[in-house]
Amino acid sequence: MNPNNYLILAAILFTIGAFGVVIRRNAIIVFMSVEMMLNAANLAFASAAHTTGSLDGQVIAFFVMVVAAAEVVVGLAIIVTIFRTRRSASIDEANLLKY
Amino acid sequence: MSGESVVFWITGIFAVVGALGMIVSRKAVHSALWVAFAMVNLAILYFTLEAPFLATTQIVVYTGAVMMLFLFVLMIVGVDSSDSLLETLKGQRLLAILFGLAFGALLISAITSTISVRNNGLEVANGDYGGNIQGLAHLIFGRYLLAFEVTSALLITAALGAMVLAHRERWTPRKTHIEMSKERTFSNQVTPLPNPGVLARHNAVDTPALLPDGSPSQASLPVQFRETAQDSDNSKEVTS
Amino acid sequence: MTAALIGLPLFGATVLLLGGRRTNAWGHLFAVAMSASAFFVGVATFVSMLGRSSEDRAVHQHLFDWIAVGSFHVPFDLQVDQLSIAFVLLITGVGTLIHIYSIGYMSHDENRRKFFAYLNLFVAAMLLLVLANNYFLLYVGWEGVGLASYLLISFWQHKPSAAVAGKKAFVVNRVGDVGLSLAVMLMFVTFGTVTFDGVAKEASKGDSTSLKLIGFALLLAACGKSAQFPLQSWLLDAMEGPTPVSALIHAATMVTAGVYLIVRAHAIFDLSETARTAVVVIGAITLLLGAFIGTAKDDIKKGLAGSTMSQIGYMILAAGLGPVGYVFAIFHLLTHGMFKAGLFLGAGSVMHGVNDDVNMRHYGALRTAMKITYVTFGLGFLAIIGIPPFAGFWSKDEIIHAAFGQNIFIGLATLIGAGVTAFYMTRMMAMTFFGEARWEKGVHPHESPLVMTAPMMILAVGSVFGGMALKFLGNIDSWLEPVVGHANPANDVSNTILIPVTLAVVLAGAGYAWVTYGQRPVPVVAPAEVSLLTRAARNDAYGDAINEAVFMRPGLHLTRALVWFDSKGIDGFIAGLAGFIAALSARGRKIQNGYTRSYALTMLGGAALIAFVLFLVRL
Amino acid sequence: MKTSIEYAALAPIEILLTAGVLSILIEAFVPRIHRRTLQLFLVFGSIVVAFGYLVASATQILNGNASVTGGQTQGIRELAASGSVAIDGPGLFTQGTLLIVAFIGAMLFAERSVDPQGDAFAARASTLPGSEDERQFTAQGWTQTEVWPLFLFAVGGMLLFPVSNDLLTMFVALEVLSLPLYLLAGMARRRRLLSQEASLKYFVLGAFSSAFFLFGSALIYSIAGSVEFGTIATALTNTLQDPILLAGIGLIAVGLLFKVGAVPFHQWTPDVYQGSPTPLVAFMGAGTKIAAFGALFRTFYVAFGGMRWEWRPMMWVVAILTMLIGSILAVTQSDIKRMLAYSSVAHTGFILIALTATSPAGLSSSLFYLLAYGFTTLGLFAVVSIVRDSSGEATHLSQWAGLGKKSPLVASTFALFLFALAGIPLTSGFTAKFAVFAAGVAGGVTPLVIVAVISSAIAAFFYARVVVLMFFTPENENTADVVVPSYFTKVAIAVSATATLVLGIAPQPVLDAVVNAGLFVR
Repeated sequence: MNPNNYLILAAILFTIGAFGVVIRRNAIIVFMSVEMMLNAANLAFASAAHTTGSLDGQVIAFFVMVVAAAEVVVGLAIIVTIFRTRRSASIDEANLLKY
Repeated sequence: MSGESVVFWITGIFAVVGALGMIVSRKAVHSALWVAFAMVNLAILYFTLEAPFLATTQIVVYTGAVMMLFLFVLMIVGVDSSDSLLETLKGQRLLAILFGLAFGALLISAITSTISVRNNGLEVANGDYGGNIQGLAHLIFGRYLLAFEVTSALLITAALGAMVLAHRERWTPRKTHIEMSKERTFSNQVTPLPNPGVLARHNAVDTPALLPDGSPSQASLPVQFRETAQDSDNSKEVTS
Repeated sequence: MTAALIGLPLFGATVLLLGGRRTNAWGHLFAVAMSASAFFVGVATFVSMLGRSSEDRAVHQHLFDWIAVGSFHVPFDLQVDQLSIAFVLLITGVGTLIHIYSIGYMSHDENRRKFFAYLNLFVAAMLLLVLANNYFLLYVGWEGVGLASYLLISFWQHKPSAAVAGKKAFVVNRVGDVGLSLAVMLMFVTFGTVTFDGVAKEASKGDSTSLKLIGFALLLAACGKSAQFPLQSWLLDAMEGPTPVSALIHAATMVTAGVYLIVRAHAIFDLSETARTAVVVIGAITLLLGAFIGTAKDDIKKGLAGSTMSQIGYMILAAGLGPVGYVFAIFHLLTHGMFKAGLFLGAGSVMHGVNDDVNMRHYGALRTAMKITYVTFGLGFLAIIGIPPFAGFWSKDEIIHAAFGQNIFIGLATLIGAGVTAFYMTRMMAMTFFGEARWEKGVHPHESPLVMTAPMMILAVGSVFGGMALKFLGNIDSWLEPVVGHANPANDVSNTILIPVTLAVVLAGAGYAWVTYGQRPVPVVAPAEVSLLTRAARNDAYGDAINEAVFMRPGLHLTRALVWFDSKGIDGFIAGLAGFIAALSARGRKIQNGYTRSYALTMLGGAALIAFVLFLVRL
Repeated sequence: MKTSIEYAALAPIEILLTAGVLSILIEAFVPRIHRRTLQLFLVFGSIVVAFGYLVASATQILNGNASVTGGQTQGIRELAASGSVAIDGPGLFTQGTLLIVAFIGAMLFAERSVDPQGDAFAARASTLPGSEDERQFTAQGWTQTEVWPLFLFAVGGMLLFPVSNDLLTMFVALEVLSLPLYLLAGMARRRRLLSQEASLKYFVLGAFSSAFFLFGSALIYSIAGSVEFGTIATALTNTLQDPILLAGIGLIAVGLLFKVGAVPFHQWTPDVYQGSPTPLVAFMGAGTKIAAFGALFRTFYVAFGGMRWEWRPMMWVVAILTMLIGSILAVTQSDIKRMLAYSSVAHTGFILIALTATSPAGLSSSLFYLLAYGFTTLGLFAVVSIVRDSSGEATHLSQWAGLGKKSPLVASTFALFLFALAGIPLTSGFTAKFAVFAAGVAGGVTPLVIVAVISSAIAAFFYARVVVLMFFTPENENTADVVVPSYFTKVAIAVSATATLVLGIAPQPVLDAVVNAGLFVR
């Protein structure tokens, strides 16, 4: 099988994730979409590790998981803070700063 | 079709379905479940890519920990709140589709028009240190040791950030048990407060209990959830 | 020695600005002392220069290497040569006189100390401009005088018009500055150096397109600073500043920086016919435009400002003539510096006497009330319209002569300009000092104190003898020749015919003005409203009506059209450009709509764009 | 495989990160009243020690006398930590700049005299805005000393970012520097809703952009088989230069251009600058830009240098958009922090010219530019933080009318910084701009320089507008007051102003230093 297929799958997932960030209003789903993009990158790394015959890609995927976990914690903490003040998890409601 | 291809096409399609499910679900919980579904499928793909340890970690860390964290937060912000999928920003959806397609098409065309992709496999790399996990260990604690060390700063930051934003400290001394019981005795209600969700449609912490006459009881909620939007919905549904 | 020239006034400005209110008591005297000592250093430099042969007169002083990155090297070096020293003497000489004058003029202003600090700052920056040995450092001085001018125009910031005028000057000047910075960069690319000597040496190696481009960029810069068409609009508004400022900056020195720049960059213009032609055309347009504006203004300072534009037009035109004109451009610049400063100070003195009224229709018959002002102003008047043997005659005549040598139309333009100049200056003279008194109620004109009249007297001496001194005593053409080169105009029209013709035109203009404004009463309000027109007619019924119909109306319409064109057309373009950018900005900021998702969408689009551009390259 | 981390070479980074950990321990174990003092000692001490160490080792390396790593030596430039980190002239210079910025930034963080309630950060970030809790904590004078460990981690990340020599280390460094900033952005004491919104926007968009960076790295890795810059560079010149590499370069560019605030990835800047606590904006605005440009230059010069003909047109487009949109949109802003944010976008465009020039002069001039810009930004926001009214900082432009009358010294200093941004001669901005433009012209991107000159002319307009407002507009009842700050802010402003002047009048020593800093190690 053409190893490019994995990369194409990764690209599709990445694009869907980016699309999700752009069209969903719920901040938590937006974060999930970002996670999906990171997962797509991980898939690309794992498949590239396989094709290039080096383990670096797999190692990087681990690092990405760590980073993603830390990012999620920070992001969710921010969301909870905002939720507590505004009683809404909609990302569109944070709209005071503009122009 | 080789076994690898079969696995790829099945799990690959499932992963895409999971991702699409995430962005079209009205309820955040459903989205989360779709994401978990997609991630499990990715984990299977990792097995075919000779990354068993990564696959295991994917399930344990991502589906196990990260998605659970999402679910916890969903509990806080209202588990059954569902979004309208109606777009409120003018032109946003149209442009999103346009840019998304353009971006995806460019990315995929770049990948497909690349021919120099090798397919070396990992036997050699794994063989160097006597196995996949050993090889990973050598890289993490060798070549990437610095990055590994620096990620600790990341984790500390995350923990600290969560503490700073979410941990509430007290500015008055904590009430002693005696004070509390005195207070309770002199208040209107000596009996225990109702639990949230009693007799109500849901049992989430922010759903008030219904009193025998069907009216919601604010007293059943934790202080920070009183007077939220959800109770009125709930009472309406039940009482009408 | 050279560094001291700049250092002294800079020191003065620093002390006054940092010293704050503590220096209120003696600040103005200190500033005068600094300016005067700079003048003495200038004179000393000049004297030592006289002692050397013409090749050795240029002195360089290396201060330090300012910027050196790779092949780009800019020294912080000063140079005094025959051209610079002429400017140094003008700047410090006239500058000191105006400092002295300001002691009296600004004596009631509570911010007098700040005013003197700015004046000192201006003198320092202007000296840096003319003493730099490279275009880069010149640019520093250029920006410095711009800053000082800006501060001084809006000095009376409590008047909104002054603040607006300052802003306008700033914006229009920025357009010119773009020209200078482009020119400097182009020079660096083309010649690999930005020093005057280096550029002059390498100029012949440049291809004609680069030379043309550099020439145009320099011209744009000159237009901005010297208020030449199409960037002239700020100068009239700049009259909102205190009168000494108008005299020093907006008449005698700063506005002539454009002329200096073109003459300094003669190596470029020598080699580019096209660029030179552009300079001449701009000069000719401005000299006519300025003169016509001068005829329509009732505000004495604005009238003089139009005249300044026009006279600088003469200089720019002369500079565009090439080696036949460089010397005369500088010659006229120097004489103009003296008589125009004198005229402005005279105007200031008049305003001082009539409670700061600038409307000439409220003057009249001041010759008895203000004798010294009358005489000094009159001498300046004779100088500017070019009556021999006063200063203006010598320099303007040379320019007219050289212009005829170039092209008959250019020559005619200078000739007409001379006539119009005579008209509006006579009108100004007549309306101010002759006729009947049309003073406002409660105005008691009185002569200004000696501290103000003394500088006027000294400048009047310059207006009388300056031209002769420079021509016969100073031999200005041979003095400047080693720096800018000089050639005698190859002329079909000889001076023996030209001088009488010019004088005739001048006298005709002056005579017409005298008949119109000196012989009959001047309405107190501009004759646009019908009731006043009839009142004017009642006084001198028949002749006046003809006069109105035949001469006044068309003339009035023409000038009005020109003024309209000036304020709406050209000014409108600049304002329109600013408005366009503001509109673009107002429209564009709506994209920043505050929605995070929308920002993410822009990023996604940007990513697609970047990828697209990258692939485009591969196709 | 030999596992080695050359602690000596990485000392500045290690010192800051260790200080961060110690700072956490202080939070955990030291009684509340002693925390601030200890934290300040720790922060300033660690920055000073790191800087001293940096200067010492930089002198050694630049003189070619010693090898601090003892590792892979290439001339006077070296790789450390198994190739994760590059120790070379530009990297050390950037680190030095960052430490200076961090020091001044820390002084602004430490300021607690300008706000009667305490410092610029919320008494407790976890309290609800406007709640009884918030009032009580504020009244009791609590301060959130947790900002210090966050600050130290951010500085540590910034120090690592520009010297990372592989995409993974760079990604980790990017996150280490960003996460604390996301958090700090939401912790303002006043206008907390705006602050939290800024934090959310910064976070969402930042995470979005780093996902792009990561996917780009994956694509590059899929061809090069490594994420190390040297290997990537070799692979780029050896292989077929596939389209996939172009896609990878593009996506990595998205991540890095986001951090420097280039159009069309700039939209977070105005919102975040306006909403975040001002000391943070000063530190972040200067520090992030410096660190991210360091990383951008290293990535595009070292790893992708071989493909510069492919990526230069893309940078052209970005640079032009950045300069024009930054300066045009600034014209109609009415909030001073927002206006400065757009101005920072325009400045990003100017530095991108140096990047696009792809020459040693481009590199050295941008190093100078970043240093000059860092001082100016710190100074500007330091002044913004002391111009206040009863409700906090007075950021609306109308409140600055007549400030020159009220407080001539502060207004003049602010004007000086604005002049530097506008590039008026004898300020650092002029020298910096000219060096960059000259490098651009010499590097064959003259049209970009012309666009830059035009946009600086536009930009001069709105800088002048503020100056006019301060000096030539009468005071009114809205005019803000200037609060007398403690020595922290006073010294910060004085140092920034001095540096702005010195770099304009006698920039030669620094110019020599950036030229001597030489090139990146490969």
